[in-house]
Amino acid sequence: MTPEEIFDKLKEKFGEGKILRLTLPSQNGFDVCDPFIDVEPLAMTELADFLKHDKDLAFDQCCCISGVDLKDDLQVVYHLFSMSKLHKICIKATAKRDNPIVGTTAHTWGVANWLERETWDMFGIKFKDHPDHRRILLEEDWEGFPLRKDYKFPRFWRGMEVTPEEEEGTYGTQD
Amino acid sequence: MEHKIETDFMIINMGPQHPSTHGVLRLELKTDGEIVMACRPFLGYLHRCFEKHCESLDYLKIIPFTDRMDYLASMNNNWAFCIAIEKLMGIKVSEKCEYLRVIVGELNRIASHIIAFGTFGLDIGAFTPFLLAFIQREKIFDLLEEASGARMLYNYIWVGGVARDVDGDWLKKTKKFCQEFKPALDEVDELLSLNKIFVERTANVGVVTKEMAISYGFTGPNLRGSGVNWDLRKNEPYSLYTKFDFNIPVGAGEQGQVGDCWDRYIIRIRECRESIKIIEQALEGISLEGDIYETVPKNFNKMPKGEVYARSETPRGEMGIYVVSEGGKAPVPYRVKVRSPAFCSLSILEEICKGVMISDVIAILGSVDIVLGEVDR
Amino acid sequence: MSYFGNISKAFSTIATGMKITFRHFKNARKPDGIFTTQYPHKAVPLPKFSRQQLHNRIEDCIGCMKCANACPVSCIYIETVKAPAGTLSDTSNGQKRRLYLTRYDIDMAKCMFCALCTYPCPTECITINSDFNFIKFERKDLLYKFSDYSPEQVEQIKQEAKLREQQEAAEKIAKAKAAAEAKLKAETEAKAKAEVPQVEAKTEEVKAEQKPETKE
Amino acid sequence: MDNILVWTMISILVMVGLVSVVGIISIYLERKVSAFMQDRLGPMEVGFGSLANAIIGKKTFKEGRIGLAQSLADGLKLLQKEDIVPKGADVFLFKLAPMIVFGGTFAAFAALPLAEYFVPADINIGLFYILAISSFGVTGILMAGWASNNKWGLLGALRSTAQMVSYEIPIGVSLISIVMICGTLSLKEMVLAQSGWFWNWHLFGAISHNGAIGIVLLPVMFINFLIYFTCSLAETNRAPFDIPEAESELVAGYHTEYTGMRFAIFFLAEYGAIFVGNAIAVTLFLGGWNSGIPMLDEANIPGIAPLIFITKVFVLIFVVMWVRWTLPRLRVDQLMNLCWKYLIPFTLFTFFYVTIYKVFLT
Amino acid sequence: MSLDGILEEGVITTTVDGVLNWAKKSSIWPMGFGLACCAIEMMATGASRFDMARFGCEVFRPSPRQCDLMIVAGTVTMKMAVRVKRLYEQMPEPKYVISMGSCSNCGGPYWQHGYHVLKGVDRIIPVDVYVPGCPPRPEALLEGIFKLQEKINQQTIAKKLVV
Repeated sequence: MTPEEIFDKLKEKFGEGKILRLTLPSQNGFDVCDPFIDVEPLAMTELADFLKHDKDLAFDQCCCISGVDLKDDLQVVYHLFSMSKLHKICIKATAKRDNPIVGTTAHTWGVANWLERETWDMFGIKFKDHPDHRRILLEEDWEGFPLRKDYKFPRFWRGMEVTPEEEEGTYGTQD
Repeated sequence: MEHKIETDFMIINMGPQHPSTHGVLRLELKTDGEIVMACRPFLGYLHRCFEKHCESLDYLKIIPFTDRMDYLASMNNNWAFCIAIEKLMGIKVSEKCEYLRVIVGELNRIASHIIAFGTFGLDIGAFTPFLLAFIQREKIFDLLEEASGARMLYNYIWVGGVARDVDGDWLKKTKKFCQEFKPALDEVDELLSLNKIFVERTANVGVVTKEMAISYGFTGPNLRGSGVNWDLRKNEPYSLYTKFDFNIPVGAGEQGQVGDCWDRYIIRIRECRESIKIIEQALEGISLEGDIYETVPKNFNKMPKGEVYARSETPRGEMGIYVVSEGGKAPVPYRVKVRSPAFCSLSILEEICKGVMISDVIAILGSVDIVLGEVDR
Repeated sequence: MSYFGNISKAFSTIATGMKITFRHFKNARKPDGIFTTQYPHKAVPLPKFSRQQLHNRIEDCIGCMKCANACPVSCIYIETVKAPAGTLSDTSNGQKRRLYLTRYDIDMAKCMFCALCTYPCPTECITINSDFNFIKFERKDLLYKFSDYSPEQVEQIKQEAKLREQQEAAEKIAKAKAAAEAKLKAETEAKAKAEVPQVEAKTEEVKAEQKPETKE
Repeated sequence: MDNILVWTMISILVMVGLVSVVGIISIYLERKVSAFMQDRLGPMEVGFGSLANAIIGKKTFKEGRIGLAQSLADGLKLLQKEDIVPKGADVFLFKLAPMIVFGGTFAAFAALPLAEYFVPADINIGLFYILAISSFGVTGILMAGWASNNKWGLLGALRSTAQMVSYEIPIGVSLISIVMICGTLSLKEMVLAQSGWFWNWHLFGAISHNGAIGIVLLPVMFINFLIYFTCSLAETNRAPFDIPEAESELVAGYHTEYTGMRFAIFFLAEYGAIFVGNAIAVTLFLGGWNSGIPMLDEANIPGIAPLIFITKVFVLIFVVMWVRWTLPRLRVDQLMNLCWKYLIPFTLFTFFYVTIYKVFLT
Repeated sequence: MSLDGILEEGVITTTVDGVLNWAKKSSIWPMGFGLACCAIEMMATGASRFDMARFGCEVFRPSPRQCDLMIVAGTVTMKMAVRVKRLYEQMPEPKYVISMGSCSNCGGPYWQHGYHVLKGVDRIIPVDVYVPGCPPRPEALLEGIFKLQEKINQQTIAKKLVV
């Protein structure tokens, strides 16, 4: 199915409030992009369920869940693919920066469990009722979310120097 | 009065330093004697902040860092990253570079599969097949070092082309390698694959059904092990893969059920044979004229604004690179996210390792074939 | 039934396995049976271009900082001082050298040997060679210093440079004063001659100011 | 040897020498065999030449080409290692365990028939004594695993007890069928019965005892030898059955926490146990010190008999190592399955076969 | 407590030192402990072509108790640094450390933007030999082992004359 059909099908199933808009290449300022649908973050859970279990959508492979820091708000990008129907779609959920919460999709795709934990670990985007909401790559007592643009490198961690000031050029240049 | 003995679970840390966790992965096993009740993997012991580097290094400088992600198949990492950037910038790579990329990528796929089924044999206890296979890997290292200058981390495939040219006798050496490799692979296959003890240890162990495989993001040999006929080189062909005819080995449950450890193992061996076929056809097709820097962009000043998600087939599965670029004169990408196949296929460990024995956990971990550099990025 | 089938399969597969390992054991006597090259006595031949260690022919280096910018790890530290024209000899391929290279260090501990610095170098002075044997006991020995000025010479060059700058500054001030006097004289003559040409004098002044800026 | 004291002193010296020499040679042999099977060279540079250079302090001798002094260097280095006893360990058991494991195997050396004139302890229940004393090592392994307060050690110890206990039965039954044929438990008589041409050995049926009719026993003897060989592999935790100290699973099994000399004693005990297991196989099936050519035996060159015995044992040790570097490792439940479902039925079958032969045919 | 420095100063023990050092030098057992890409090159050194077993380093003991050389092969991240320190402390006394590869020398390619990378393993454990390279060739690791053997050769069991 083409991205427009998918968009219309979702719009008529979930209505205006949840499915915001569809963007095709060279629209809304994107020269190059895969067609994506902007979605209201908290609606992600049942949207994911519908996307997977609907007969003619059948998005059974969740390729990738990535977080993006857009300076004013945080965005979670889902790339989905259907093995049987051989079509793909990209869904974006944009959440406010101060309290970013997105509905979890861990119950529909098994891989989403870890991918969402990694997004939480790197960006600090909370996933509502995620089964195992822990950090996956960093230790639990690591402060800050590293992949945010305004992240300051820690000076010490558990007594070990993380960013020492050596005479050969500065470590951890914060740019 | 039948007195029930209260047994308590033992929490074992198959810690970051363990001979068969393929690097620094910690499995926290809750065991009742030999039977594992629950297994929680802990990652992050090799998290080297690759994605933070991508925010402050421009495109040409990221390529050596992609080598260090999946350090067993670094050529395929370069290739995956370059495909994404070429799709973003709309560059069409010259014919000669595509041929070189296919030859070098398939050589690296064989080298990575050698480590995969070699260490799998090591986990089950057979030392010799690993060392016999490693000899072939050294021969591949000689070839790739002559082409790119380094043994393992090549920085060879650049955006839009290839770093160094090769000459005629390198192609002859590759052809000679292909002839020598086949008998050596058959020998390792004969030594290990049908060995009764090996089959006993791996058949019907860690069975992954088709639906569970797709839902847990299995790709590559692991997905084909569960019987799904899906290979990006065939189903979503990129580069010159439409020109070569090779078939895709799919798990058929010869020794046990479909999707068990033995299937995932035997697919890797058969894929090596297919890669040899591809290399031989590519060696015929390549023509040595043409400059390799033809389509390499001089500078990254006129970048389009937008984002791209490109997938390509690495030995461990489908590596997806999601690049967001602000466009204009920014030589530095805004955000690069790498969908690592090993990270996704490792997430199934929690699901499968219930009610199996400790030695099976090792067998399953070995058959899923993870590399911690790529899992933790 | 499968009971005896298992046993026969077990025996046949174990037998083939044992045959293969014994063949390797038997071949150990033949020259191609052993794959080891005894490293310290015989070395594995390295290809021409093998990325093991960086080297910089400092006499050809013109201090253009292209290698330092191309390094993904930024482990090349360069400090240069302007040299008066003609004091430094030309490079091998004929380019003039105008900068003293007071400091040219490559930190081999940080370097990742990707050879990205060798491509942009105009005079091909930074090259990568295949000598891997530079193992050290101390970490600070891995910081290779390529500039051939001893620390005292560096101090001396710096003082000379400072001196030269002061002289140039003094000359500039002197030239500016001379230009100002010349201007003053011109104005008095002009005022004496007539009021009309007032406007051209002002535009010359503006052009004069612009000119020194671009010159620097 | 009327004076028993002198005799015991001599045999103790010989046996201590034999254990250490066997240990050193088999460690070196293991590395060289595994190297040649994997197309590499194994220990090369550590030779007696380099040792002599170290003593003199100057580089005079060639460095040595086949690394003979490798095991000596290992032993000497292990002597210098720090001796760590883990904090939570049960110190007394922790220190006692290697002694018991080594004691169990070393005691079995006493009854080995090296030559007719030299059997250190020629007791008439030799075989029974060796079986009893060598299974004494199991308690040492259990002690080691439990006392080192380490989860891996505990798992390794439990696995090894299960394995050792269950493999005692097939060994016992298969040896009983040999004892029935020979009619005696003393190893010396067994070897004497196998003198003459090599087809008198028990492996090729018991012709020496009951004339040509003994050929009927040929298949059974062969099966018995194979079963005994497999069980002795399992008894000494080797090759497909090396589950207690499985590198890839239980880090280093029961000797995870042992350092330095204690670990060396475990290492030596392991190779001692292999020597004992194969020595019994040689005495029972391959004719002990008889060289299979009667003329050579009659010539009785002094010292030839123990040499033949030891070379035969080292041939079997080579086969043990050959198996180790070829086969993968069994899982614990498959190990039990193999023992109870395959080995024990076959040994019972051979036992039954031999009894029928014994009752009707002689 | 190890043998180093037991006897009082000034006692010349050349032959005893010679033999003890020869033993320590010619049977170094590395720990099977690989972190990242350098671990694969360490395996290549142990494999058939550059056979480490020729120098007595064949046995890759999995448990830290039985090995005396810790080859830090790969990037030491913060989370792993705690474990590396504990592993080092678990090793019995005459222990040596080879820092293999740029990452463990000083953080290597990740020194500038790697927030989770320890800038050099010598910040947590004493290092005897630095083998540069990314990853260093197996021959470079063998050279590192030769350099370590030279260093072991100078050790004496008499206390050093503090002059």
